[in-house]
Amino acid sequence: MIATAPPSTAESTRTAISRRPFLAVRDARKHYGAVQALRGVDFAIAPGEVVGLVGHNGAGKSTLMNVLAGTVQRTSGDFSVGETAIDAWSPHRAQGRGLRCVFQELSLCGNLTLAENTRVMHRALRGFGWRRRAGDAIRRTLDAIFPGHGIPVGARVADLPIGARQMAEIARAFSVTDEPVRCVILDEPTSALGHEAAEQLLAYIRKAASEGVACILITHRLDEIMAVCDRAVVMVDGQVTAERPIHGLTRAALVGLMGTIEAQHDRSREPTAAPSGAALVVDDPGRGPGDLPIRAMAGDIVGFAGLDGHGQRERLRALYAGGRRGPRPVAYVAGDRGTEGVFALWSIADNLTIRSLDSLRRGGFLSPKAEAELARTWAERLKVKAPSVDTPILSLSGGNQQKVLFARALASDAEVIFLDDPMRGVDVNTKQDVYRLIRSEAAKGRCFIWYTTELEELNNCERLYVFREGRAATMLSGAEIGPSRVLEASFGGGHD
Amino acid sequence: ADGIAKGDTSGKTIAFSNSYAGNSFRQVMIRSFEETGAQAAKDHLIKSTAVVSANNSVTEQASQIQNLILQGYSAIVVLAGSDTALNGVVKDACDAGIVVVAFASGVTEPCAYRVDYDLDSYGKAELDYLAGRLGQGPENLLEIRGAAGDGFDKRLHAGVEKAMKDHPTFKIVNEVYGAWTSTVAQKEVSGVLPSLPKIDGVLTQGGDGYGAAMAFEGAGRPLPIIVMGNRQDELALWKKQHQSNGYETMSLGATPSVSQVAFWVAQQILAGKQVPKFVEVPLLRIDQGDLDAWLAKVPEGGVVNATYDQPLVADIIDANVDHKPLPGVPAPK
Amino acid sequence: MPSVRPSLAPWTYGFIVALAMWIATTAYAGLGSAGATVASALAFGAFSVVVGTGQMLVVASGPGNIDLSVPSVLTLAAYASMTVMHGSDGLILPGLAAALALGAGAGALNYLAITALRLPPIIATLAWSFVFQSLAFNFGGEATLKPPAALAGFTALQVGGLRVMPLAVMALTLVAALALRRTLFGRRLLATGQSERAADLAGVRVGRVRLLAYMLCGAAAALTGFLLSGFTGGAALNMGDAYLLESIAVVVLGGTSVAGGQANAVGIWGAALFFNLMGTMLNTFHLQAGVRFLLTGTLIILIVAIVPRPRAA
Amino acid sequence: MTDATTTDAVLAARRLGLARRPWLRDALGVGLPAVALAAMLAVIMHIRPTAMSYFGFTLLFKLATPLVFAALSQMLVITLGDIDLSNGSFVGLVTCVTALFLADAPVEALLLYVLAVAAYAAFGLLIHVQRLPSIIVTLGMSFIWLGLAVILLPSPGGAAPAWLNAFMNWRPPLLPLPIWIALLAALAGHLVVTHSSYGAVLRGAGANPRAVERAGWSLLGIRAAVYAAAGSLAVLSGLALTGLTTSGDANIAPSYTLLGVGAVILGGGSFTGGAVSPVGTVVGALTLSLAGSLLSFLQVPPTWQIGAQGVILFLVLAGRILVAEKTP
Ligand SMILES: Nc1ncnc2c1ncn2[C@@H]1O[C@H](COP(=O)(O)OP(=O)(O)OP(=O)(O)O)[C@@H](O)[C@H]1O
Ligand SMILES: Nc1ncnc2c1ncn2[C@@H]1O[C@H](COP(=O)(O)OP(=O)(O)OP(=O)(O)O)[C@@H](O)[C@H]1O
Ligand SMILES: [Mg+2]
Ligand SMILES: [Mg+2]
Repeated sequence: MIATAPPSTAESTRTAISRRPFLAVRDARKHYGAVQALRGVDFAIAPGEVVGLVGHNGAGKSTLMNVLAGTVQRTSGDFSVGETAIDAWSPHRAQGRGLRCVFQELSLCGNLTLAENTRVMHRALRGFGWRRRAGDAIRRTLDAIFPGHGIPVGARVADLPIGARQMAEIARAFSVTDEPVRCVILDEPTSALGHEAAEQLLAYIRKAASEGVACILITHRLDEIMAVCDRAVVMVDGQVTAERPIHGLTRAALVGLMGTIEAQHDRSREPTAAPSGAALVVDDPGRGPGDLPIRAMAGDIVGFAGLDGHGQRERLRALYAGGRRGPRPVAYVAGDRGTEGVFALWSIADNLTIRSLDSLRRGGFLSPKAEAELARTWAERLKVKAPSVDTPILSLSGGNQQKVLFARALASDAEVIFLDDPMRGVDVNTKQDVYRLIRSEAAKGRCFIWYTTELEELNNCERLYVFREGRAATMLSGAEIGPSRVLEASFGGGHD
Repeated sequence: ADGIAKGDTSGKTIAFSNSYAGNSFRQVMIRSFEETGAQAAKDHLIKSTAVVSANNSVTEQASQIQNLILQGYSAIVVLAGSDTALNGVVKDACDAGIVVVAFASGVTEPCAYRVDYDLDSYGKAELDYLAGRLGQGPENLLEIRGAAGDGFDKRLHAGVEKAMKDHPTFKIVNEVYGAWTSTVAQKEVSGVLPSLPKIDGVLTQGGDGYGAAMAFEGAGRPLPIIVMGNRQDELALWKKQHQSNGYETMSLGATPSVSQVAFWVAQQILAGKQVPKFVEVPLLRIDQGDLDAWLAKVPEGGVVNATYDQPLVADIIDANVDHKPLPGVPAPK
Repeated sequence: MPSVRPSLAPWTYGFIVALAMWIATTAYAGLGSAGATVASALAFGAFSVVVGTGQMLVVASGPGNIDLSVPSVLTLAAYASMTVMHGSDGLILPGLAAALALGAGAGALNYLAITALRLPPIIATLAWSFVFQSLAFNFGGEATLKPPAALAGFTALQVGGLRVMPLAVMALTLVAALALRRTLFGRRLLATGQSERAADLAGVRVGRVRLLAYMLCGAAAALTGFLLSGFTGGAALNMGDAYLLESIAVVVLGGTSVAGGQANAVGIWGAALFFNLMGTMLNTFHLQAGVRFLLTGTLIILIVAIVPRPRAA
Repeated sequence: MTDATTTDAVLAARRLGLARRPWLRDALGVGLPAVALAAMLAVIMHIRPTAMSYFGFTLLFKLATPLVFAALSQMLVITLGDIDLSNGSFVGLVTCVTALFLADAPVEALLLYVLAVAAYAAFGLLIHVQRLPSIIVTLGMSFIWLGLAVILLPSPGGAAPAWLNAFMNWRPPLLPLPIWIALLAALAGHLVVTHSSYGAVLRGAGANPRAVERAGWSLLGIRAAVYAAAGSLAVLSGLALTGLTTSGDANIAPSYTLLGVGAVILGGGSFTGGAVSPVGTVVGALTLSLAGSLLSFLQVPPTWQIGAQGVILFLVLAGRILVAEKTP
């Protein structure tokens, strides 16, 4: 599946710290008030080296990268780039040294074209003919990383699907005008990429490394680390706890270093014959030829798969909209936490109960007692890590915020729950907790319609619709479900 | 002094550019103009009239006047939202051969005819009346002004300041801005009243007397002599107070029908009458003796109005030419 | 969590500054004026509070939401209710009902223009305000329509030296505060204001919520018009003009976020008292008109600048 | 595997087709107000055929010139996702300064302009550093400008320098002066905001300030520069207005604030930040300026005139259904 071969033994020994590091931090610390995001981190990367950075949610990976990229000022610690000790650092200076960063959240301007976004990063792109030069620069890089990408450089970013945006942002980080690129930090770059694009990226990272560009790759997809990195750095709670060359390291050992034991990867559910008398809770006829009707019973877990952006989310939204008009209560768990999930000004309790307010009224008014009770019950059941349910939601880590969103849906009276790729960027442990919960809720008679871009999650489903070009093209069930069948169906080889 | 000019104006058109229509005074003013215009058209004294109101925006009024020029009106009657800001367009209109009559406003462009009150006499009349009632002892006055930065307010206030020189014992203990609006005046006066000593008289600019009275009432203070401004509610309050405790005051103010004066002045200019560049119009004054007669005539909640017909306006013009006393508006029988 | 800096809630600043102005005014004018000054500020502040409470609901319903038609709805409703009541005490309730219905209808029209024509609220409500104003002109704009004696009596009623109407408006403020915290509508409004998409996906009918916010805002403006014409002796065409900027300013200074999703009903009182007492103070100090404007602007900016903002994202 | 990339490409291309094409959206953004403008002109020409002349156009659009500058000034502020409620009173202040000083004490006048623009930029900085809502800060600013203007010039008066009057009444060849100015302003705005490389950064900063900051730009500097530029355009507006009216008046232009906002919106802009069109804004300003005075041609009964303005506003904006995103 992974196209790039792991680096050879010789290579990885060669890239050990024997060379002068391109950049190095010693005892870097970062405090946010009382929160210690970094507690004395040592980190270095040599030219041409690819370092994989792994760790649970909130471990401090993004913070470390922000410190390196100049977008966050470290509280203390030494920092040097090349030979020079760095005192004050900023994105502008970082770029001057050839250091680029692809951030975890999208950092393109939606109202600008790709060429214009490229201009925003490159000071040299100005004066006469800048637009053409910017377009050329980004097109060249896009072609090099994602051959056959088909993204027009004159397109406005907001008009592009999310996968294309991610590609554009990656390409922008690698694009060259006056300064050569020396080091690129990629913070979860593949979370919105399809498999094909992800592999193209990994291949390109190797190629860039062979040309002397250092790369730092942060991802929760450990296979990617195994495939492309020379060295893995493990962070736990703001500290680097382990550093290992990839050669000779197994995936299980890496997971072990992160302090978690990965659950087994067998099929979690056997296809069960729908219990007779189970109600049909979702019944969507499909949109014309080539589009399968989508049906689900109470107790079903139905998956939506396929390459990102092939109409899964639109269909999910349509089903949800239809469900809201129907007789059965429905709920929706958004994957894009920031803009579609959390209510940023509210506490955990307020966020959790918003979907269940109807049942929390006593004498016409919401009962604070009933609210707190419901919130506590579900926060405990999902093991939300917080001092109390009155904690502001934004002070939770992303994974814990996601749990609150799950709790919102599960605490409600919904019989059908729509999951919109909700595990993006969530760490392995949390995922396993949530999978278990979903299965147990389904056993109690709830129906889940689950769109996901992570193939391993599909193991939880008993039936799967694979989407292609806006239509539910293939249905897989039971033992048919497996990565190869899904990929095949995604690319159009699966049926007919 | 040659009376009504009889030149043929049956083909002429007169437009009225009004700066603001958002209070009842202006609404009556517009209707007065329209009625006179319609009657005059019926009598073949002019061809037609038009009214355009800007929404309290000088720039909008200016561009509306530009359009009136373009439409080729013979005369434009202007109630200007600013004393000077319309000078540019007024000049454009004059250059296009249009007769411009600015009324109830201090337009400074010399090519325009002005029909206006003598605002010095406004302040003088108020203070003279108060002096007559209060004597020349030390008395506390409250002045309610219009809006800051407004030309009418400035000219009237200048009149008050001038007249104050003749009454050195009077003291204006505070001034507030009432925007010629009862509700605003009530609020502003209510706010400062607690900090003020006993008030003996209130100087007003019209539209604000009733609100001032409500403020005194609300504060539980005795009603000082508030110079009223010809609104029905003011006159009714005055009458009620008079009946219960012998309260007396006077009422002074512009009439909405000053638009009719401007209309006839414009018509007379078109008809060939020699008209001075400044035509003074008398203020309408109501004293205790005429109160009942006027109150009977003014509609509930409305403004005291009078009719200015063509002969009366010709008389007014002649009086201005001859520097004679202006013909007053007689109290209704 | 050890919160080191003890900081006051944003909405308290209006009260504090209002208090400071009250003290300054009293120091200048003598102790005897203190009671009357605050009574007058309460009486007039009450109207700003009613308009402001409605505006608050609209502002809280999301970024960019604002109702500029408040002054003309206020005026139009005052005319409509005075016409219905025709000076008769027996018709006060129908008059109130007419005003509220008209206000709610105006709010619905505002919302309709915003969604149907996809206009920013600031433009849609401005355009409607022109239309409403025109309607008021035709409703009898040539005269002030007089209120029934009982309505005028109620708005000026004092019991034991205390005015009743500000107390009634305070009760209304408490109702609004309670509604924001403890009713479905309040919760859903604040959810919608924070993120319309998140609210929609959390099962909130965002369209209905915003419609209701605009209708309540219209109704609040109408109620103000109704009460104000009782208090000031009638419905007049320009009675609403003063409430345009003030309704927005009291909402923002009262601790409601213009970014939406967060509202404070009690703080409006602080801001309304601040505005009235500031006017009184500047008048009392006999300052020249230009200086009054200058200080007004400076004070508004100073207050927003020193108030700590709620942290959003 | 290459199969997959082609699918991706095909899909991306198809989505682009479905999502409204950017150039089409841009064209509509400018086209709609232009259509509204043309329709209004047609009404006027129908009523008064002589209006279709050099003289006619001069009169029709004379007062639009200051509004064009005021609207462009508002547009810059809206580009950053802010709103400027002080625009109109600032123009009023500029007319007072101009009428009082420019003729006799040009150096002092220039100094005052520079100070005023610096103050504008300083308020922009305040908004940025303290993260204040621009709507309330600019509301406060509007009182400050008005207060300063009233202190300077307690009632309307003063006189514009003769050269300024002469320039505003100048009759250039080919097209009337207001049209020339509008064309030049639209062109300059397009070159700077839409076309230049710094304009791209500016629009990006309005839409996603974090992204622009991460790319190494100083948002502080951008905001200060934008507010300073907005102040400078407002100064131009005040100069043009003084030239037309020949005098200063503190209360002359409060309506420019909302008219400017309307022109930006009508020109296809939105409050989301970064989404504005200078050409559209200029056309929008001409349209709204004409809409306010169209009434004088239409013979609308006086009591309905202001209502008719509301209706005209709705009519000219109705085309937004075609271009605007669903959310406000
Ligand atoms: N603004 C904040 N104020 C106070 N504490 C915060 C804040 N943001 C985060 N925290 C603290 O940091 C911890 C992790 O938050 P963070 O957002 O960094 O998670 P994360 O590492 O991005 O995790 P995920 O991968 O789940 O998104 C939380 O437990 C919380 O206590
Ligand atoms: N702006 C902030 N304010 C307060 N705390 C913060 C802030 N940003 C990060 N933190 C804290 O720093 C810690 C590290 O966060 P960081 O985002 O670096 O984690 P991460 O390892 O990148 O997690 P993830 O895998 O979810 O991306 C978190 O626990 C969080 O609480
Ligand atoms: Mg991270
Ligand atoms: Mg994170």
